[in-house]
Amino acid sequence: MYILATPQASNFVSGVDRAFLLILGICFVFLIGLTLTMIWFIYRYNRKRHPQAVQIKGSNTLEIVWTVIPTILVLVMFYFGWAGWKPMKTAPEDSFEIDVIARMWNFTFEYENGKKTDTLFIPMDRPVKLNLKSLDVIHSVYIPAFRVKEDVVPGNDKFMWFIPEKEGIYELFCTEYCGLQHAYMYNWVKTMPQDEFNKWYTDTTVRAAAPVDSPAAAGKRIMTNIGCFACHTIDGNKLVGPTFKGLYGHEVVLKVGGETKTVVADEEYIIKSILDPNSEIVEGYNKGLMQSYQGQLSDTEIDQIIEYLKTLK
Amino acid sequence: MQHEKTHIVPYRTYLIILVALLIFTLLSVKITAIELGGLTVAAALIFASLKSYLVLTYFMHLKFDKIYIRIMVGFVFAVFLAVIIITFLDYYFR
Amino acid sequence: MQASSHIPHDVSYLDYKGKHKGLLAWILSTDHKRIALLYMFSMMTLFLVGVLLGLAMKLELIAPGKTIMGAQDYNAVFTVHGVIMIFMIVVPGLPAVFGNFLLPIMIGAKDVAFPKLNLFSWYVYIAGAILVIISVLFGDGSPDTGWTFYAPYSFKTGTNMLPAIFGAFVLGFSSILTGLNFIVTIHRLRAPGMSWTKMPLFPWTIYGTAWIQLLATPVVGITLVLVSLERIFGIGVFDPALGGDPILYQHLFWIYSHPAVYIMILPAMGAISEVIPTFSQKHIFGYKAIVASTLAIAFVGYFVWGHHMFTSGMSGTAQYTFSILTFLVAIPSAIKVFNWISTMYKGSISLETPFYWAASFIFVFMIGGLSGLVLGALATDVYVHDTAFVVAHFHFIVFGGVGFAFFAAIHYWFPKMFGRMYDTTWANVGWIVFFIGFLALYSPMFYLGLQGMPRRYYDYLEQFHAANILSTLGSWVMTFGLAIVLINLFRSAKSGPIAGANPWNGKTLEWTVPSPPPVENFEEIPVYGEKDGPYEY
Amino acid sequence: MSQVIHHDEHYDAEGSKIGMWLFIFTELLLFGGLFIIYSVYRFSNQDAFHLAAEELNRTVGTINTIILLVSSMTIAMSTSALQKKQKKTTLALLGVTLLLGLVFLVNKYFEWGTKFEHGIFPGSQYMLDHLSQGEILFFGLYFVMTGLHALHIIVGMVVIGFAYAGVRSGRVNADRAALLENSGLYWHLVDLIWIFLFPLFYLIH
Ligand code: HEA
Ligand code: HEA
Ligand code: HEC
Ligand code: CUA
Ligand SMILES: [Cu+2]
Repeated sequence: MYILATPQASNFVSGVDRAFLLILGICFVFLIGLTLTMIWFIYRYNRKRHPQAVQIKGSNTLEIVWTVIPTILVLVMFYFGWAGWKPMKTAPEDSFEIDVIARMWNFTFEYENGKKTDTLFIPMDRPVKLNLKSLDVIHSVYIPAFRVKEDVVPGNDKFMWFIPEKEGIYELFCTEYCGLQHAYMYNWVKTMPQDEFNKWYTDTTVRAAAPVDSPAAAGKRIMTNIGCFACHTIDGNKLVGPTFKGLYGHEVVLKVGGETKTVVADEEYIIKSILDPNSEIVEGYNKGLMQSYQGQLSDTEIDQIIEYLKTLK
Repeated sequence: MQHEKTHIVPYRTYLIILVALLIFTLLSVKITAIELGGLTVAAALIFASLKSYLVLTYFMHLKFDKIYIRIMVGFVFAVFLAVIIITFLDYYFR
Repeated sequence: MQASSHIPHDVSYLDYKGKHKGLLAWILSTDHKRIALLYMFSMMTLFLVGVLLGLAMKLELIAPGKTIMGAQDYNAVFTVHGVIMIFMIVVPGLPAVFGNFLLPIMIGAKDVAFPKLNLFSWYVYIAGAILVIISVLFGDGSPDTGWTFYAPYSFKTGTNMLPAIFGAFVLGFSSILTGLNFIVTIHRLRAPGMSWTKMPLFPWTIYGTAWIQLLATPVVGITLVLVSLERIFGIGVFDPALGGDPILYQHLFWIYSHPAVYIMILPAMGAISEVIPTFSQKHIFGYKAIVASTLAIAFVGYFVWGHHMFTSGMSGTAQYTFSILTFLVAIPSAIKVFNWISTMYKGSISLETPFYWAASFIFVFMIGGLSGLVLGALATDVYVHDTAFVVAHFHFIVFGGVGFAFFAAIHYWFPKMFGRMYDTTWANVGWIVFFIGFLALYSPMFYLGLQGMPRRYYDYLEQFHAANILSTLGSWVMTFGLAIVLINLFRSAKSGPIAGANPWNGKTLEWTVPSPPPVENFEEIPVYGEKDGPYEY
Repeated sequence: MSQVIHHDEHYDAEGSKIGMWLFIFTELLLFGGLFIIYSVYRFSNQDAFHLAAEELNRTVGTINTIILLVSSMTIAMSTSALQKKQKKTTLALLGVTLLLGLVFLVNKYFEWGTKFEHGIFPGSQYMLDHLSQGEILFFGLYFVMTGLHALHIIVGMVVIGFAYAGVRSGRVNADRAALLENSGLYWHLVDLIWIFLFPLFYLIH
């Protein structure tokens, strides 16, 4: 049944869609039935046709009937809702595990062999388990085609799982409001047949792709991929964080534990800003928004970023 | 209805209640000083409930008030208790 | 208790000249009817702001990409829209306006139990509103957390949150005081002979609502205080970095905010329960069942908050307990709907404007409520949680429910409040335009939600475009309808034809006093006999 | 004829008593929210809470409990005294209550003071560096809950102050005792909350 206009691509689809069908079905019956009854009464007992009302104060039988029947119906609805949801709670032991790192405002997917991507590549027809970690605020992973959704809560590691059943490319949204770029926090899920997936998974050349002519250009690419521009601009505008325009080599006013101090933004400072952003806060900005990129960026990558920042005069 | 007879509680009653409250307080201090494990919390809370019962009924005059005020108080405590229990359905089973 | 007074009984509350003149005569008056109008006009003003923000959002969403504002502004707009609409309009809405105006009259009292406290609540309300406005206009940007203020974002964002949070706290305080006042009024000031089972249904719903206001609001109050302390000192209660649990914040927030949705809807249901018998000229069907369902909603509604958190990572036990409780709380609403429709059976229905609003209320309320069932079931909620489907659900039920009931009520009691009649033709035209616009505006959101469009999205993918266009067009039609309705009411309040004391042949007590009512409502406090009752036609 | 408004100040003792009770309910739930938080965190940080509670001084806590209990009795007695038309005794009892409230606050002041000296206060660097997360939570709650309670003591004292003035001027008398009774109710509420705060913070090691 095509109740939902989204593709049906996981093992949960049948349970969820059955619940939808049943609940929506009952709802429509009641909605249409009651509305028609009401319209009929309004027509039939209009003052013109029925000038004298008949006083009826109530009926215990009816009250019982229309308490009991809806109660039974809602219990049925509850059951189907429960039945469709129950399997989502326990992932099979042999699941293929992937870490999902959510931060403002992107997801990174980390595979056991160290691969990192911003699109979720998954093999078909085997259980996939996503371990959800958030570095800052609450996010939520939502893949409509799989009928799954789970919040990513900082300090509270959770998971979600599913068996992809159809090849294709699907959306993955962040559905928990998480600030400025919440609406842009979506990625793609690509399901592939097992052998194709294996090929992709074992291919380590992908990450070193695209030959880059200068370190600065490499820096820019890295920053785009890892999502720095969600918070920083290069055109002088203030977003969540300070702009990078003219940052390098200029003075910055910092707040450290209630005191202000002025430093020059040199390489050391920028490295510190990236790896330990919350120890010193730029005046006028908030603590806790930018998270450390320790372990996510290699030293060469940081050097390349600095080279790029130097070009932003 | 203006001049319903108001019940005047004798000073003695209040004194007795105070003594009872003090005894409970000291008891709860003593009993929690012993190592009872999980029971410590229970013991402390039981004494606190006893004390609050005394304060409510005597100091706050519930004993002499109309029944519906007592029902309301009971109702509020029950609602609060239910809320705690339901919250713990989450934390206890996590 | 009802000592004779020195106020003449032929002067209406509108014309009465007391110690003060002009505006002062209003903002210093402790007359419940004047306070009701104070609330009404302050709410209207705020409401128009909220509507404009709503329209701005819809305009932004007419096409993907940037249309009229940036993402930061959009986030601020839906936050302020939500805060205004929830905390300033629909939570206090019907109780503060119609509860204040009519509760004392309907139970045969001269005023509420604590008139000064009543006026004070209004000032508190205004103070809260001003605080929120301050947070919007000053500081480093308007609040951008959504009306739910979820931790930890709400203490990480750099925007001006403190006044907004404090404003919501103050508004809650006003709500508590109003509730307290109403409960005491109902307990102490019912006319002699008016036993609990002879009290009209609107006061009954006010009673249920007042209890929720009293018992739920403090919880959100303390939660908001904690968020502020978190922002100022970093005490750690909700901060995962310090060991706090952000999900606990959600528990506490919804412990209030779910019952709050019943604060909104109960008085609306009460108003509908008055309108339908009057225009059917028939005794309400199942009086006792309706009363019982009111109390059941108020009571059970306290224990279902977790259905807003099905994907937050609660334990499975909590999830299905909340799901089942959610379904149980739907039953009393169903009972009400059945009784309303049965009241029409063999009635003698006159199709006046309030009845149109009431009938369309039942329709949109059913849609909103039935979509609530989709949200209450686990499997389906996991899919539609935080999508446009939820937005559609609550606009249908909050705004469809409360808004339609508000308009039913204002047309119904308009002659009583202002002593004049509105223009029926324009009122009906306004209704139909509004109704059509409403359906066009919010129905597409159900579809969008089923397609998987998340809420609070400033921008969206191309596949969501068509439905969004329809929705935006709907918002224009509806606003047009709203304008007709409001302008008609304003004009009629000034210059409509004079209305009699009882234009609809209603049987509740407010129709026994002149329109507009005199300052102290009753010359002589009415006495209910054995045979008297609110719906004896 | 002058239309001077004259809302005949109808006096309804029972009405204002219900009003006061309803207000007490909201206060109970206000603290109720905090008790929920406390119990959840206690549940998930058992050991840290035990450890942190060692920091608190039982003796001071016990003394403060006794002070509040006694003051609760004196204000309860003052109502009886008023009904017996013993104005002097009433005033004396109220005076004692106020005094005890003050002593409570002074104790609290010194108690908090020593914590601050040890570097324990909300948001302190010391706590971040030396205490575990559970302990930080404990002290966060400790300051919020006892702080809010102290605030209620202050409000209660102001209300009692009004009652005192009323009794003195005779506006509050045996026939119109509502103000006194209500301030008493409020004071007992403050006591009631302390009855639970005390074991939860000081006793459960
Ligand atoms: C006036 C306000 C109001 C009311 C009355 C309701 C009523 C109900 N609500 Fe709604 N709700 C909101 C306002 C309201 N809601 C708001 C504002 C939100 C979003 C908050 C946010 O996240 O920002 C929300 C969100 C919300 C959610 C969370 C969704 C999510 O975020 O994932 C859920 C889940 O269970 C829910 C369920 C229900 C149910 C079951 C009812 C029931 O009470 C409905 C009962 C009514 C009926 C059932 C219809 C009438 C009966 C019949 C026609 C007879 C036939 C009936 C049967 C067979 C049972 N609501
Ligand atoms: C009462 C509640 C109420 C009302 C009336 C409205 C009115 C409107 N709302 Fe909304 N809305 C909310 C409550 C309400 N809203 C809430 C709580 C949210 C969630 C915020 C969040 O995510 O944090 C939201 C979010 C929300 C969104 C989703 C944002 C997103 O997720 O991206 C959108 C999108 O278009 C929207 C649109 C509109 C429009 C176009 C109108 C209006 O233009 C419609 C115009 C209104 C009328 C024509 C008249 C209605 C009359 C009455 C209610 C009675 C008046 C009473 C008195 C004057 C006393 N609203
Ligand atoms: C979630 C938003 C966010 C993201 C993503 C983010 N930052 Fe930041 N950044 C901030 C904020 C806020 C500040 C200012 C507060 C501070 O100093 O920590 C900041 C400060 C900085 C500074 C110091 C700037 C100055 O003017 O002194 C540098 C350098 C920096 N960030 C680099 C980066 C790099 C490189 C990345 C990506 C790898 C990045 N940021 C990603 C929010 C972010
Ligand atoms: Cu991340 Cu929304
Ligand atoms: Cu809810």
